[in-house]
This record gives sequence, C-alpha cells and structure tokens, in this order.
Amino acid sequence: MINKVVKNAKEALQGVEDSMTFMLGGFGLCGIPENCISELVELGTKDLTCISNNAGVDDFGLGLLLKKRQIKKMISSYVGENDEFERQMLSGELDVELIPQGTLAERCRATGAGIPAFYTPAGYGTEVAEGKETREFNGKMYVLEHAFNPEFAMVKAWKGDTSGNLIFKGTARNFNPMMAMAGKITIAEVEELVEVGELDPNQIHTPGIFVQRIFQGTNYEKRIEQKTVTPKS
Amino acid sequence: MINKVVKNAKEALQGVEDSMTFMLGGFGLCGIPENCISELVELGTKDLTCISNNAGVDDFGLGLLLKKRQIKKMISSYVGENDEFERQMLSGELDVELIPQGTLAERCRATGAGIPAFYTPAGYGTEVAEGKETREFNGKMYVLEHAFNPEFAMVKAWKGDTSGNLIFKGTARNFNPMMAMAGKITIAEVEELVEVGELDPNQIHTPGIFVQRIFQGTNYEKRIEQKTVTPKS
Amino acid sequence: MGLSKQQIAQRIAQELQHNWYVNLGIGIPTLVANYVPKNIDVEFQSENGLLGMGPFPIEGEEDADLINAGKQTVTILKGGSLFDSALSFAMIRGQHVQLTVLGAMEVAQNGDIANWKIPGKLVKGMGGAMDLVASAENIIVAMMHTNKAGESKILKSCSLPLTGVNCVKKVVTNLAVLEIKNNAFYLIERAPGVSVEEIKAATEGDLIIEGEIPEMKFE
Amino acid sequence: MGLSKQQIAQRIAQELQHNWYVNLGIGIPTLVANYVPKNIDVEFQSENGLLGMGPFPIEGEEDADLINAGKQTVTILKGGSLFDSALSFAMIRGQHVQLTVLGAMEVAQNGDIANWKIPGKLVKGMGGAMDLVASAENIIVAMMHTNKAGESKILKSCSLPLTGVNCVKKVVTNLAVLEIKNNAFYLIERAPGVSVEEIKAATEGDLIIEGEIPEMKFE
Repeated sequence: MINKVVKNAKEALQGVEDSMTFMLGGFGLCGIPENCISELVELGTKDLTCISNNAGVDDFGLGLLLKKRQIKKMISSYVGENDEFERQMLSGELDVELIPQGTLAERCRATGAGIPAFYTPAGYGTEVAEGKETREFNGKMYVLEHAFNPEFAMVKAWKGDTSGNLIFKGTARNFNPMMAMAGKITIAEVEELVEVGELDPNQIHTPGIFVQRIFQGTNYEKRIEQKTVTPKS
Repeated sequence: MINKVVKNAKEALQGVEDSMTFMLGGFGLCGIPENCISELVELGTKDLTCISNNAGVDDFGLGLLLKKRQIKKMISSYVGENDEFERQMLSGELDVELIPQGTLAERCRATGAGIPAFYTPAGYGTEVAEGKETREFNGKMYVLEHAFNPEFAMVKAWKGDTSGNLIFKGTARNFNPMMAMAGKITIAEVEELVEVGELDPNQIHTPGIFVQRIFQGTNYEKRIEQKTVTPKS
Repeated sequence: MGLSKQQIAQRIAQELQHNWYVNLGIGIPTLVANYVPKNIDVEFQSENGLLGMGPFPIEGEEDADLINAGKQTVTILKGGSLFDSALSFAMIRGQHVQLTVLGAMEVAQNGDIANWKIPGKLVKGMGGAMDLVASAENIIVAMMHTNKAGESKILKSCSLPLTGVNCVKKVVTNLAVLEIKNNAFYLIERAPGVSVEEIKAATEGDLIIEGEIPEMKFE
Repeated sequence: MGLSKQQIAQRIAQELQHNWYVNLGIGIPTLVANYVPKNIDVEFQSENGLLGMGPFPIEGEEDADLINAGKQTVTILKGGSLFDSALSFAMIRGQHVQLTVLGAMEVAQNGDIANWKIPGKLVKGMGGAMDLVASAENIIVAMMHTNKAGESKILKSCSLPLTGVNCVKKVVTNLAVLEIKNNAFYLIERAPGVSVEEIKAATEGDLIIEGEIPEMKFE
C-alpha cells in the first residue's frame, strides 16, 4: 500500500513558496488545518492567495497569517469576525474575492474532479455574475463558474491512515473533502494517524488517492467561535 | 424525524406510469434494486426510459423488463451480456443511448445537485460529442453535458433508517448515491431497515433528504455475474 | 410596534408543513426552530453540513466539531446526518430543501432581495445566501418592516446590491404577512393591533389590499 | 509470433512506478496486476468504486457486493477504500490515477484510439473507456500487433469510430514496445526473437527506427 506519511507540518509543507495559491479546509474555526497554518506563519511565506470559506478570527486560524501580512488575496464566501482583515481590506492591502458558498464548494469539487466549468443559478442577476457568461436552461438563468488551480490544499481530518485515507468528524468535514481532491499536492493533518487496515474501507470520506502527504497533528486547540448552550435544567 | 417508510415495493411504486423515465442503481447485477424491478415486471408498465449503467442479463435485473418489452429506451454505458437486449436493439424495437460511464455518473449527480450542465473531456472528438457543444479550457477540449430529468429513481442500499438515510456496502454503492439524489421521487429498498438513531450520522452515504420512500426488501438473490476465485491452496 | 422578533419567528413557524426540510438563516430565522407545531415533523438543514439539527447542547457538552452555519455549537438529532459542503449545497441547489427562511435588508415587489452588502460599508460576504435564494422554491423573508431610520424595507425596487432576483414569495415582518405576486405585495395578515393604514404607511412598494385583512393568530 | 498475453502484461508491469495509482482495463491489462515488481507500491483502481483492489477471493469467500469493473468477484486490500461512481470518475477525470492500461482495436500515430465500436456489429458500449482515455496523462495500450486477418492495428489513422483523440502515449504489443510522438510510432523495443523487419511488416503507421533496437528483457 502506498505510504504518504511525513513527519510533521514542516516536512509536509516542503515546496511551499511565496505567491502560491492554497486551499485551506474549514468552516469558521471548525475543521481548520491548525498545524499547517502555524507552520505557514513560521515559514513566513508571502503574497499568498488563500481559498478558504472564511478568514479566521484575529488571533486564530487564517487570522494569524493576515496579522503577519502573508496573504495577498482571500477567496471566500464570508469573512466577518476579524478586525485585522477589515483594516487590510479597507486600506486596500488585501484583495478579497467573495463567492457564494455553494459555488465555492462546487468549484473546489470541480477542480478535483476534472470538470473545468459548470453552470449554477447562484448569483445570477447580482454583481457576482458581472462579467461572467450566463445562460438559460429550462427557463431558468444560470452563471458559468470555473475550477480553481491551487498548488497546495491543506485539510484537517479526524482520523487518517498511512495511505492517506481520511475520516472527518461532525461538521468539521465541511470543505475539507473537496479541497483534498483539488490540490496538486494535498496535505492532510489528522488528529489520529492509524495503520492501514484500521479504517473501514466503506466509511472512508476521502480516499487516499487524493492525499499526497499526511501527518499526525499536535496541540489541537479546536476553538469554539460561538459557544451556545442550553442551561442545565 | 420525518418518516419515509412504505410497506413494500408495491406501495413504493405508486404513481409509476407508462412512458416515464426511471433511474435504476447498480453496476452489472451488483447493487440493483431487485424488488423494484420485480414489481415493475408485475405492474407491466410500458414504454419506459431507463437510465442505468447496464441492462441486466437475460433472466435477471433489467433483462426481466426487456423480456416483457416494457422498456422503450435504455440510457447506459455498457449493455453487453444480454441476448434479448441484442435482439431488440438490432430489430429496432429498443432505442439505446450510450454514454461514457463517468459522464453518466456525473450527469446523475448534476441532476440531483441542481447543476443543469457541465463540461467534461470524455468523448471529445468521438461520435459521442456529435451535435454537442464543445469548448476549450486551458488548452484542452471539453464537451457540454446536461442533467437528466427522471420521474423516479430506484436504488438499493445495504442499511437504511426510517428517515431515509442510507448506507451502501462494498462496490454495491456505485451509481446508487447519485441516482438517489436525482429522482423527483426516490425509492430506496434496503436489506436492513432500522430505526432512526441506529446509523452513525457520520457514516451515512446518502442523507435521508434525498429519499422519499424506503422499504425493507425481500428475497435478495444478489447474483454474481462473473465468479472468479483463487483456488484454495 | 407590532410583533417581537420571537413572534415573527412564531408566525413563520405556522408556514411549516409536515415532512419539510428547512434551512434557517442567522438571526430571526433561527428562532423559528423554537415554534415548530407539535403535530408535524420537519428537519433543519445547516449548510455547513448537517441535517437534523437539534437544540443547543447542554452546558458542558458543546463540541467544537458540531456547529451550525452561524458557527454556534449545536446538537444533532437521531436520524440526522453529516456531510460535506458540496453535498450540502447539492441539497440546496437541487431543491431538496423545501423552505428557506432568511433575513433581508430590502425586498422588492418583483421578489428581488438584498441582504449582503451596503456600498461603502464593510462587506462580510454572502455566505450561502446567494445559493439559497437562487435555488429554493419557497423563500420566506423574516425582517422588520422598516429600518432604524423608519424607512420602508418593502420596496418597489431594491437600492442595495442584490442577493437574488425574482425569488422571494413571502415576507413576514413585525407588521404584516405579505405575499409577492404580480409584481406587488399582497397584504395577507396584520400583526395584532396594527392597522392597514399603518402598514400602508410603512410600505414603499405597491401594496394590494383585497377585502378584509385578518389579524395574525397565535396560540 | 512474439509475446504471449501474459508476457505483454509482464512487459507493461515494467512501466509501473512507485506510488502510482493504476486503472487496468478488461483483458490483457487485468493481467498486469500479476507482475507488479516487488520493490514498488502501486494501488489498483476499479472504476465501479474501489481502490486497493486485491486478487480474486479464495473459493467460497466471494462476495456479490465486491466486484471489479469487469464484474468479476475481487477482494480489497488493507488501506483500500470504497466510493460511488461519481467520485470514482472524479479520480479519473481529475488525473489522480497515474496510469491507465487498456486494450484497443486500433491505435493511430497521432495517439487516437478505437476500442468500442465496429459499425454493423453489435455495440455493447464504451463503459468507462472514453472517460479514461480523455483524462489519463499516461495511457498504455495493450494489444496484439495485428488482427485475426493479419492486418495491422498500428495505423496511420483509425478507421473505426474513435474512443479518444491524441491520447495514447505508448503501445505494447506481442511484437514491440512503441512510443507515440511527433505523429509517428517510435520503436523502442522488440519482442525476443522478433526482428525489426517483422515489426515493420506488421505496422501500417509511420514507424521510426532510431539506432539499434533492443530486445525486451524479462526477469
């Protein structure tokens, strides 16, 4: 069985350079590749284009890269909850491309699936469709959207095996599986790295074929952005 | 929780009429909705258009519907292994549309995912692309392919719960999940019907939202088309 | 004047039908889950990859790996399922979700909705709103009838950048229930104690008033 | 004359590289799995939804729910995975499979391949072949050099309906290993005991012979 294991984030990120385009999994702070992000901060790689549904918060997630001004452009669907982001966007330091969330997810999938372009109804008649081809199918209008072309994808899984097979947990799955499909080099960091044969092949969310490098992550914070609870009664 | 349970195939197929378009899951005889097919034979519904990767064998699977001349048109990727099929096709009784297998799978998914059309490289430069729009993306040529519009989808799962959540087994998964997404009415027959809460929500292959009717199947034959074995040593 | 946010949610909950899958946006729409009629089954979809969303967890049981689209910790009910964002939006785009409830800054009488961007102000993004409004067969907007300056949000045409076109079918505000058809707002119900004249005064778009307009009923 | 089918498979197995994912078509290509060099790891993908395909099951252990694309009962190795047809072809179309080996009726010197339809004869369908050849970066065709009538299948241009255009990079036949480039077949190796003249005689397409052509080596 093909072995994809690397020692740590440092080894996983070999080949990462300034001005590259990355995909980073996660929704809010849920399911983000914490170790990869820390290592990117460490590396200080600059002028990055980051495709990620959100942009983290001031002191966590992609917010850490924003703080060090390593990101040139964010491609996201929602980028609130981040003062530094706001400052850089308003000052023009940061380029931001906002994409409907479903279109973002489907474009990631298309990238990995060899689909160069597809039609979606999202954004028709809005400024999102400006400059894009639109077309009618069965009486409804659609917008033509294209695949991305990222150098690296960085995803976070719950469990993974040495061959790169991944299982996600709860809603930490979100964008991770499609982004795993889409990277020229896909790096998976996992909470628990196991031997091949320990995961049920019928329950694997991301087959190892999509993953080039996998490592056991460390020190997961897994921050909660909005703690909402029902009081004990 | 929403309850989708119907008593049996007879109840599940209510509303099925002549000249309708169906999707039927399965690859060869693996993972086919045996109970639904038997019930269609029983009903004698005619002039059907069937979207299915294969067309069964003479005395099993869709071959049973062919034998009773209930099918007007087959939309498939591969239709060998069936003498009656061959006879009807050569005599012109049966209309056959052959589609590359990946295109078939992706068109099924597109149908369920609200994607009216997408570009794929499969079939470019061949007769499959004749009359279809072709287009260049990044120096490579692609063909525009469209979603289907089936009235019913009939799928077979291993386990399902009363809310329509499905888990498939082995390679019996194949086309079933995408077809489950695509039916205006999707019928799932399962080897084991369980209560909600018995399936791990993290391991569900087809969420219940895609399934309108579910029933516990009976008398599964699960025939093997090509028994190949390694002799005991 | 008129309904509280809770009451707007309560009124919208009356629109729920048995066996519907429903996506609730952030804000007032989220409250709708608290008022599901006892005799019907509905399931809530959260576009970050969750069907069968349950109430907030008991204090101490919150899980960072189980949140809703508002990034709040939630629970999952028996019979729920988890999936990725592509499949989640396949559900939405493919019209498998029967009802979408979301907030808005402006709604126009042709069904246009604006709820994601105010020029000159900080833009946070549309999230899943554009996919939801472009896809749902059944969209209810939950909002206040007027803005803080007292100006109507029920308009002839939207002035803000659009989220979607010709898509809103129904609006429930603190003052009224409105149906959108024939390029106009049809007044269906009044909030208790609110007069037709008050609703007229708060509505900039064309308002059609046919016959006696009943008051909303709450149990 | 030349190689047996087993030997063709054996020669193709020499092309396998460490850590490659490989899709093997029906017929000779299937046999390649028997000759994987001991020092490399490869995984076989079957387009009906299986990665890490293993050998046929021990008699009595066959499972109707575990077949390959040829509908044969197979096994799954540790580290394998199961998935649906859409994800399977996402792997193929998205070029995650490093090598496709398949049979052909005709191959042309521009890389065109025909392997699915003979006009006037029964058409069984293309299955996954069109997706595979349109997508793979690396396609090896495994076939006999000539047909039963003794006519060359290595052609200037295909006469049969095409499966894909400009896609085949390498052909391994019972007589030779050929590389396709510059709109010609480059003779790379001869089958043991087969002369360049014999290969020339059996080849209709433009055949480029540069220097001494070595014989294939088998262990």
